[in-house]
Amino acid sequence: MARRSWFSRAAGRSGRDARANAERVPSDLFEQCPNRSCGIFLYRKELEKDLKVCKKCGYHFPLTAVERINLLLDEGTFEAFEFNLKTGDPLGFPGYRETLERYRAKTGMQEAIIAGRGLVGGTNAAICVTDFSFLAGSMNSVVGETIARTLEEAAAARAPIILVSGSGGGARMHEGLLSLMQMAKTAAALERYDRAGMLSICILTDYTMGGVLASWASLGDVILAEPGANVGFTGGRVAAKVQTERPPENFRTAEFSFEHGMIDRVTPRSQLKETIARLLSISAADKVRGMAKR
Amino acid sequence: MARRSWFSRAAGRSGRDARANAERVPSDLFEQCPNRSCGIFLYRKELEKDLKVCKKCGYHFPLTAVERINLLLDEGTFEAFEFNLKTGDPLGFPGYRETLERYRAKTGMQEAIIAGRGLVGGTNAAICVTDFSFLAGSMNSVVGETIARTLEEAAAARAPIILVSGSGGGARMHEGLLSLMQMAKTAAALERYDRAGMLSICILTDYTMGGVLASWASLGDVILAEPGANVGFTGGRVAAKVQTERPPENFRTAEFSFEHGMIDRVTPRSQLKETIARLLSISAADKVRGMAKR
Amino acid sequence: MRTVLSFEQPIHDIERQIETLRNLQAEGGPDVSVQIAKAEDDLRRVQTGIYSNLTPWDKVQMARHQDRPHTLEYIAGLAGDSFVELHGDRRFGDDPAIVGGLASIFGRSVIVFGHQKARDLKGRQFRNFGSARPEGYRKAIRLMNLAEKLRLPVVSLIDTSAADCSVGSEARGISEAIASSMYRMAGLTVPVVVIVTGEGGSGGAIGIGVGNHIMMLEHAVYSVIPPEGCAAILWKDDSQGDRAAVALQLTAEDSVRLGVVDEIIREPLGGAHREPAQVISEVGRALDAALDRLSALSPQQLLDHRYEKFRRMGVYDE
Amino acid sequence: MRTVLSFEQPIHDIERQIETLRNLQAEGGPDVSVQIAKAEDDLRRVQTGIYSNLTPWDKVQMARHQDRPHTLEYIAGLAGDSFVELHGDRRFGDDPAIVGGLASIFGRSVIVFGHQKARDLKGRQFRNFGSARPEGYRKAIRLMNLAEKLRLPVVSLIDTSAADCSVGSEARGISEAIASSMYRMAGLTVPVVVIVTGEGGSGGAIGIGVGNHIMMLEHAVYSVIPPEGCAAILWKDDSQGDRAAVALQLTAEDSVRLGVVDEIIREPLGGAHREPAQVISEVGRALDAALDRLSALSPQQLLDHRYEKFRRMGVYDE
Ligand SMILES: [Zn+2]
Ligand SMILES: [Zn+2]
Repeated sequence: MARRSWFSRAAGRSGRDARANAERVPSDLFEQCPNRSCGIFLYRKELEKDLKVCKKCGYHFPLTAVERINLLLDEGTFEAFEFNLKTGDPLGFPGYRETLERYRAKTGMQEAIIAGRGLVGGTNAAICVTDFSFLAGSMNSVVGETIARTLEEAAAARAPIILVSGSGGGARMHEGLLSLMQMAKTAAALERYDRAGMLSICILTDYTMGGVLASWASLGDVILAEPGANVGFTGGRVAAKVQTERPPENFRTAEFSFEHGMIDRVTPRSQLKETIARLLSISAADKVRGMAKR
Repeated sequence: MARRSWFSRAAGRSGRDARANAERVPSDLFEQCPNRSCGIFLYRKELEKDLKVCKKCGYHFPLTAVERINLLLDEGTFEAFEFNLKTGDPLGFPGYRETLERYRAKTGMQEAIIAGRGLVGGTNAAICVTDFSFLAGSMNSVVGETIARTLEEAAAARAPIILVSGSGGGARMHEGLLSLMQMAKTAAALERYDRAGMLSICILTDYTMGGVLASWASLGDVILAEPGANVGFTGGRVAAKVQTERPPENFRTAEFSFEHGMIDRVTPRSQLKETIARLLSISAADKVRGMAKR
Repeated sequence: MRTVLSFEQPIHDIERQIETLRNLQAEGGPDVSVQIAKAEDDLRRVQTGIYSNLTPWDKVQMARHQDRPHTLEYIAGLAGDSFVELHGDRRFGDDPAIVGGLASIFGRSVIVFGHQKARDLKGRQFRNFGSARPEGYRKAIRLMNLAEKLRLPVVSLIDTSAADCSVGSEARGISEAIASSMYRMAGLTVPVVVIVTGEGGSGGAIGIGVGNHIMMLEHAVYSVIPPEGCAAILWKDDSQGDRAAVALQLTAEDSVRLGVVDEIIREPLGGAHREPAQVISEVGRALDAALDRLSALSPQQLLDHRYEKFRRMGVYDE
Repeated sequence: MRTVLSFEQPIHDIERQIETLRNLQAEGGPDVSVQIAKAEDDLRRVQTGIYSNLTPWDKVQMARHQDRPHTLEYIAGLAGDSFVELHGDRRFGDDPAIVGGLASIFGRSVIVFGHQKARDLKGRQFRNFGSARPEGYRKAIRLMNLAEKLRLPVVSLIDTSAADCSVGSEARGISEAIASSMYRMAGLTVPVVVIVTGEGGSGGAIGIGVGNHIMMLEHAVYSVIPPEGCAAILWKDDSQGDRAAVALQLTAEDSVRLGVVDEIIREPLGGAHREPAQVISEVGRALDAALDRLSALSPQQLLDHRYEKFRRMGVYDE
């Protein structure tokens, strides 16, 4: 795959600044690495060629859902599932409509998720990607429903599924109990999907927290995470109140999760597609030589 | 159940002295508690009335398999399964035949296990008991085969099963690889038994170690253990060589296993039968009110 | 001494007044029986007024009331001596914040589990304030597997402010444990009844909340986030829990309207903590009726019924 | 420098002699080609003599030889770049003493796992000398579940002196983990091939040893107890491992005779560590043939075949 132009379709949006503390130098040409102990200015074109990974420290800049799909899928093969689900405001929650409008304007997305199908290294797969830049990628009714429907589509097509989480927001507060129930809905949908016998792969990107980590993002057959991604049940603020043990340096990161056996691999962005392609290829290979079918 | 005479059928054999360090005062009337920090002399008749539990410190004296069956089963209901399996010497192992003869003479048993069926609080159940006093209750071909057959009998009769371990010897060295394979055989037999949907209960008594703990004794739906029972993968001697962490006070005991979530309850001998009876009664109850049958 | 919530103060005042009058009478004072009768009328009127007009925030207080019956009290009340508690996740430890085991309720064998809170300080620490660790959910999964094997219905009692988020719980995978527990629960082919008895606190609650029939006590709450946390996010002020409680729609009525809860179990006047025996018996009746209904379904129907139920949850336009 | 076992000394001596002669010739000395040819004949004769008459204790040394190919080398040799290693038990940690993942071997997709030893000190410590902790067996169980879900055959490579028995492994249930791993393996409805490549050490080995077809390398050993431990019990002298090795009947031939092992994979002259590529390719051929045969069986037949196989193991009179 020619990597030079892979980002061209998604240019213009620089994504969120996940760890920003350093001052940003506004520039069309340069972007500063937000890693505190780095802070290097990166030539934007080069950064995009490097898949938005800092060439000095390896910091993985956030990707939008579209960028993520371009990263993972074979060029030109993505076909979005148009479920046409429109976000409601079932609780009449204070400021929810305005918040949605703001994020829609900012991101150009209608919701925090994109779903569809395409090829990965030549193997057909379904894919869902949640996008941190839309309301922290939080899971509401539409996000949960989209995942459930995509799982049902994938099961019917006997296709493997890739679930990419950029869901730092967990279950979305603004839809109250209905967001919480999406945890159960997506877990149940995965349980049903698994009966079809196809591979599920979860990719945890920065951030993946709360109700999303505690549902579909932890239930893949294989779980990969990008280096340095924040991955945890609760965010720092909430937890600070209740901590008695001193947390380790890498607490609630991909590396911490790996050390504790929760994820299969911490995979740099440059190797992500290839790793997934190998997994899909093995799991989708003609199994007749190996197996009697049920 | 009248407890006064429950031991009369099994009198005469005082069992092994598991922790003996103190001198024994030979006496027909008294037995000394082998618990180092106790050492009280107990009036034998009273000790038997107390189910062979030291009235001062609670030390659980070992029971033979026959005593165990008398403890757990409703009086007069035990019916032994006569599989008539005769121990072989497939390896021509040094001293094995002599060792077997010695234990047969000492215990009056042919092998380290008794199997059969009976009622527990009125509920029908299959039961296997391994006896520490016969070659440390170690598992050989006959022990493994007896457990597998009993599980098959129980599955066919749709009866729950009680597996009592007094297997301090783990897999019996004298039958080499064949003893090791009994671990797999009994695990496989339990796997198959579980498909019948009946309750399995394991009772861990002093000692339960090695290949027995690492197979059927850890696979019951419910696992109970007697207080103070030594329960562990390896014995002290082997482990001493490799330990780097300092083991806790109660290392490799029933209480240690409980603390670490490996067993359901540490149950004093006096409550064992009642606990099992309740479990069997619930699991065997007419479930038609609660459930559609498959 | 009983804990008195702020909105209960008028009731508490009248109760003390009645007590004073009774003591007066008992000590041979003047006949105040008329006054007592009047005060008792007042009490009923004030109670009815207060409890039929509780704000969502009042309900949060009620749901958290430490005198409410807790899971083991429900089990003791419904199963009596038949209950055998099982312990341990067979992996790492036993979590006292989730209890469970085999029980016979109204002659029906069940697997029952739920969050466990306590009242005294020592007990609350032991129970980790009802906040379950990974081992708790893994013990629940063990019990679900046992229910599936024995073909026994599952009863899950929810009462937790949140799952434990300590360093240890993160390290041992609290997220994985909650996710796997929901996953397992979704795949059961036996009837599953869920009852929110007190606090239905976010992921910690739904972790054992995937049932065919979901009931909620009248003054219980069920929420995606604690109101204080919600207020902290919305208004940078965690003292505005009362406003957030309104916004979150976390009461039993709200939960029914949102299509999440099927049935509300009424509490005695003044709440479950006033008449524990009565509310336990109400719970038993509702549970028995629910299991009666579900027992008509086949294993596949139970699986599909539960799946469709959760599959429908959520609001969106198409 | 290569490790030289005591019984290999005569071979080593001749090899050094040949090397000396060759160096002499290379430096322009007298023509010693006849002497070299003779020495090479000697070498073959001595090798054949030694390796066809290894004592059980020699085989124990061979099986433990640190230059033998280890699990990841077998996988790399057979699966090449297709192998994706998976990590973690999703409960507590990742155990480097058991490795595994998805792989394609001769175009066939499989789940493969096995004990992992290492050669250098750091690597050996990292791999805990191939002694698996509970997390290793639980990772294997995860992989078995994945094999069952994806309908892929399972390949298990055994090479461990024993399971880990540290305080931590006892605390986290090494016994439970081994038992559950055998239990899960027994219940698989996909083909399972087990290969003892080096040390088949008691519970640590059988924990991942429940297969439809069980193969063993020519110089591997499979035993209920380490010979030294056996000697310590029998004769209170752990230096008599050689005697105990005879008594335990732990060679590949013994294991076949006892009805435990189905097939012996021959090693190159001098052992697997002399020609790793050759032995890996032999293992591949035997594995492929075994999976070809097993692929004819239905899921239920595979389950029954494995059950009957282990059900028959054991010797007794009736
Ligand atoms: Zn950088
Ligand atoms: Zn004593």
